Amino acid sequence: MSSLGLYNYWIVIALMMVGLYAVIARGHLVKKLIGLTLFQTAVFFLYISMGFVHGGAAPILSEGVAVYSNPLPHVLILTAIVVGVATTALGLALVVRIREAYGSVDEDELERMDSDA
Amino acid sequence: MTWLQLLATLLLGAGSLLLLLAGIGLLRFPHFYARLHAAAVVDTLAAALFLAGLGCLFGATLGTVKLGLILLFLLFTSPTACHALARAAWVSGLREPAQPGEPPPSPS
Amino acid sequence: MLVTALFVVRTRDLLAATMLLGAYSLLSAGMFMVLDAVDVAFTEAAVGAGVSTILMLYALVASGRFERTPTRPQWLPLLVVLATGAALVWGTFDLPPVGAPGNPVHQHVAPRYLQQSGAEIGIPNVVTSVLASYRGYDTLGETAVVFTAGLGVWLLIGGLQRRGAAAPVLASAPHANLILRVVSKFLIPVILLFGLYVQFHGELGPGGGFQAGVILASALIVHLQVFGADQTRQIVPESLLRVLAPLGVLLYGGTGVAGLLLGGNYLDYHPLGRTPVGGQHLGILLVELGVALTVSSTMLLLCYLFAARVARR
Amino acid sequence: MSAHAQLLIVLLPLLAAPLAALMRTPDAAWALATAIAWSVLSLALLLLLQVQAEGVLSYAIGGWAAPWGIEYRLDPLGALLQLLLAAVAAAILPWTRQSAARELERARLPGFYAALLLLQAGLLGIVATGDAFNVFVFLEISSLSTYALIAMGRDRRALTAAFRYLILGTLGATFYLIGVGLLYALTGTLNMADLAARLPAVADTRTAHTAVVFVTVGLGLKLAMFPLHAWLPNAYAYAPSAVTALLAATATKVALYVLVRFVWTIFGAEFAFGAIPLAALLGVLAVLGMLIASAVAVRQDEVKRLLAWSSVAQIGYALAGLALASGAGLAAALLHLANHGLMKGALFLALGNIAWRFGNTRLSTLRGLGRAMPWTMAAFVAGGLSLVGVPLTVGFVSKWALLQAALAAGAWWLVGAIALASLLALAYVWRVVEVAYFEASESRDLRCEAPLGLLLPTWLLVLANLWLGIDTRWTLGLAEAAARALAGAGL
Repeated sequence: MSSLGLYNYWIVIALMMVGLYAVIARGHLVKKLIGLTLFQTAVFFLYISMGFVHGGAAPILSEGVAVYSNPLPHVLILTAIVVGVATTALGLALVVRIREAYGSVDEDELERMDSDA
Repeated sequence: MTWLQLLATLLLGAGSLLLLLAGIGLLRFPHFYARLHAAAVVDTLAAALFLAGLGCLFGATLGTVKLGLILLFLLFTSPTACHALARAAWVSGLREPAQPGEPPPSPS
Repeated sequence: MLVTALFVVRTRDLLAATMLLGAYSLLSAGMFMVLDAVDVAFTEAAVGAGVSTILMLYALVASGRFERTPTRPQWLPLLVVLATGAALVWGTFDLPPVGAPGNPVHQHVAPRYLQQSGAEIGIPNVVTSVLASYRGYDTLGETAVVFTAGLGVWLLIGGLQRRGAAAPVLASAPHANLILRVVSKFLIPVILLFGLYVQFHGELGPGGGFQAGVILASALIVHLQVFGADQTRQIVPESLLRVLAPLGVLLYGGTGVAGLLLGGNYLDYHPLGRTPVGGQHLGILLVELGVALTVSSTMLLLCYLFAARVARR
Repeated sequence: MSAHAQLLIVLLPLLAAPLAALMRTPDAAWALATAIAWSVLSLALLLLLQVQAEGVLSYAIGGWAAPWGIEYRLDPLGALLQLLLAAVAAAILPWTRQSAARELERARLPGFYAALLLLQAGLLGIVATGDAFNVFVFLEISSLSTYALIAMGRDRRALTAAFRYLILGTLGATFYLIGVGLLYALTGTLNMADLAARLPAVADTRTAHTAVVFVTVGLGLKLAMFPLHAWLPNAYAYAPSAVTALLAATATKVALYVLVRFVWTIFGAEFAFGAIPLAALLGVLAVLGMLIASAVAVRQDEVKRLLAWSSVAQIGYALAGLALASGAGLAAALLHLANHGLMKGALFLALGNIAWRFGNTRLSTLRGLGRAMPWTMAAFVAGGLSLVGVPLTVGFVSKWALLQAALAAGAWWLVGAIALASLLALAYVWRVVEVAYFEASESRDLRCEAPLGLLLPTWLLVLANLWLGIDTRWTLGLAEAAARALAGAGL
């Protein structure tokens, strides 16, 4: 792949902003969680594209290969993916409980119910 | 460019062409069940072509055996998935119109 | 990728959004492969596309499928997002270009992992050796995160006396999806076998505790979807899962304590085996087992809890 | 074994949590949690003595040296924070038994105690670690357990409060992750000490500035800095009383600790305050936070929300101390950090007694409680006075230190803000006292004091408030030692 220079990072930032927009703009609770997942996945790309080396192989030691990509971001992202899924699972459990307690999952309706309750 | 690589590029090319056709099919077909046919093509034939092409590239190594296992797995899962989709649609009462003009039969 | 993400945000139909999110995860797994991040691609595909899609579907069944059109002003969030994006882009100007081997990232800490991990730990997959040994404490923290999520979800929607059988999402009548039952009867053992392969292959190729845990859990989730929660609960009761999840964390922590008692620092695997490298092998094996135990039991427990809660409505 | 004390203080609660989850009976889980809390307190004291004797302690986990493996570093600042966390938890956990038994279902109690242990392990882990990414992992452990704990509150609004906190907390953690990622891209290392050594070489790049901004915003979300505090009032108001007490006394303090650690240890004072106008930014936000939050607190009619808003204001005080960019300011901020933990702990425990007796803490329920629950209300008044900063209380000591630091730095705007905010604090404390003591209520003239099990821990914290107010050798001495360690000759 030709040297992308900083172009790679800008795509990642665009993805982050799409995710962030969904979290802030949308009222539906599940849509917010989806936006959060998008935002986190984009951050993972930021880390992985930092560790990428042109012509380097995957960081599995095999004979005849000299240049490897950097394994450290991969370890960090393995942790971050699982943390992301854990947060999403907890968020979805909250959505199910909120739906049962309030009967709705839209943030504006919830605020209205809270304010007059 | 040994003949093996030539065969591989041929297979991969045919596979990707098939994918393109299936994609267009998905967009153009009028109703759900026809689109399902287009989608089914991708899972079975196109995947087989791809895996065969990669197999040629890998030659007779462990990689090819793994590719064969993947092919076997796909041959089991994708038709079942299509079946499940079709069944779920049918159970939920989706009926496809016989001809564009005719009213759709009442859900039996 | 970008187009999929944009469409996920724009669409009103949440079911489509969830499915597209699964497709987005698979696409990103592909991109990770291109960027030489094999383990990450494996995990993203298994965890991102698999489990979170299933959990979201359960949440959608409970909370309705369509989203109301947004009523709040849309320009304020757009403004905030553009400002943050601009700050980030402005920040990347001094970053070294992607892929250049001379980046500071590749000079300082990473070279030691690549050069010496073969000698010190003796396993080809550098990522697993860094994950389990060099930075093993992060992974212990991460296993604790998975356990916390399982505990949190259980505290929120667990401990429920289900009234009546929990009808599975698909099978309305026993003979209804005969084909699915037959095929899944054949597939589940294969998936379990593949899960074990990934677990023990983690040191040589891509794989390891997390991916194996998720695959083992997905085999039983297929069973749960097709045969219904009651039958799956007879095979793997919920109480067993609530014991296995803490056990995984304790196994991981215990391996570290064993290293402590035998004279090394915490999570030091050298004293475990006769030779230091042998100790590393044993340590990494035990640690990955602990991770797989916690991850698989927690993922399955999540599906049980969501299925029971959804069926109750 | 004392060589491993630095690690055991985090490991004990972390491994005790799965055990607590396995327990069948709630009392067994509670006994385990309390035993762990008390052993963590003794470890914290042991570590404090070790740090005072040997200076910075370092522990390489897994036997790998610093930048390659993960390293635990403990300096006077970390020891002070760990002591605060351990002391508050050790006081609150005995209190939790009766309060939680009444507020939560019996089946969920073992899980509840496991989550409390995980929260404590997460917070202690953040303070103990010397690795930037490890902070993120333990931040997530403490946050996830906090979301679950808040959502267990009886009121249905606890669910929406927990969800909002989840969204904002995860955004904060991800912003922090972006900041650390950018720093990693520049320096190639994650170890804080190593980062501090390698950062000056790349300090003037735009990426470093962006990294500082993102780390500050991310942590700002976690410590409820003024514009980013939206989640705190509801989260503290509707969570179970024991959870509110523990959170109010510790959670935001740890986020502030990480900010202090980044600003002083990693970025270094001249870079953080020189290159980027961080001091001015933090100062303005702190003062705004102090005034507006105190003003809103006066109008609340639910006492728990009132105290939650007052917490946002108090964090403003600590941030103002940090924004003075001087050693004295830092010492005052750390002192206020510790004192505020004690104050809020005592106040929320007193409220917990009321909630235990009446089920809610609205102002109307407090009418005539001065006579009905004399001990509890006395504790509340003592805590309130300390909040306002009346002499002979711990609040006065930290306010006085802040005023001195402000005068030394010539920051008149801060002196005025502190005075005004203290007046507002007096207003909202007086409002509660007036309702409790001077409004007679016919239905409640019988004495219905909370049981001894609840009263003792409350008064333990109140006495700590008063005694440390008089004998400041402990708190003031430790805060100055910590500040001296960080700011060097700054004092």
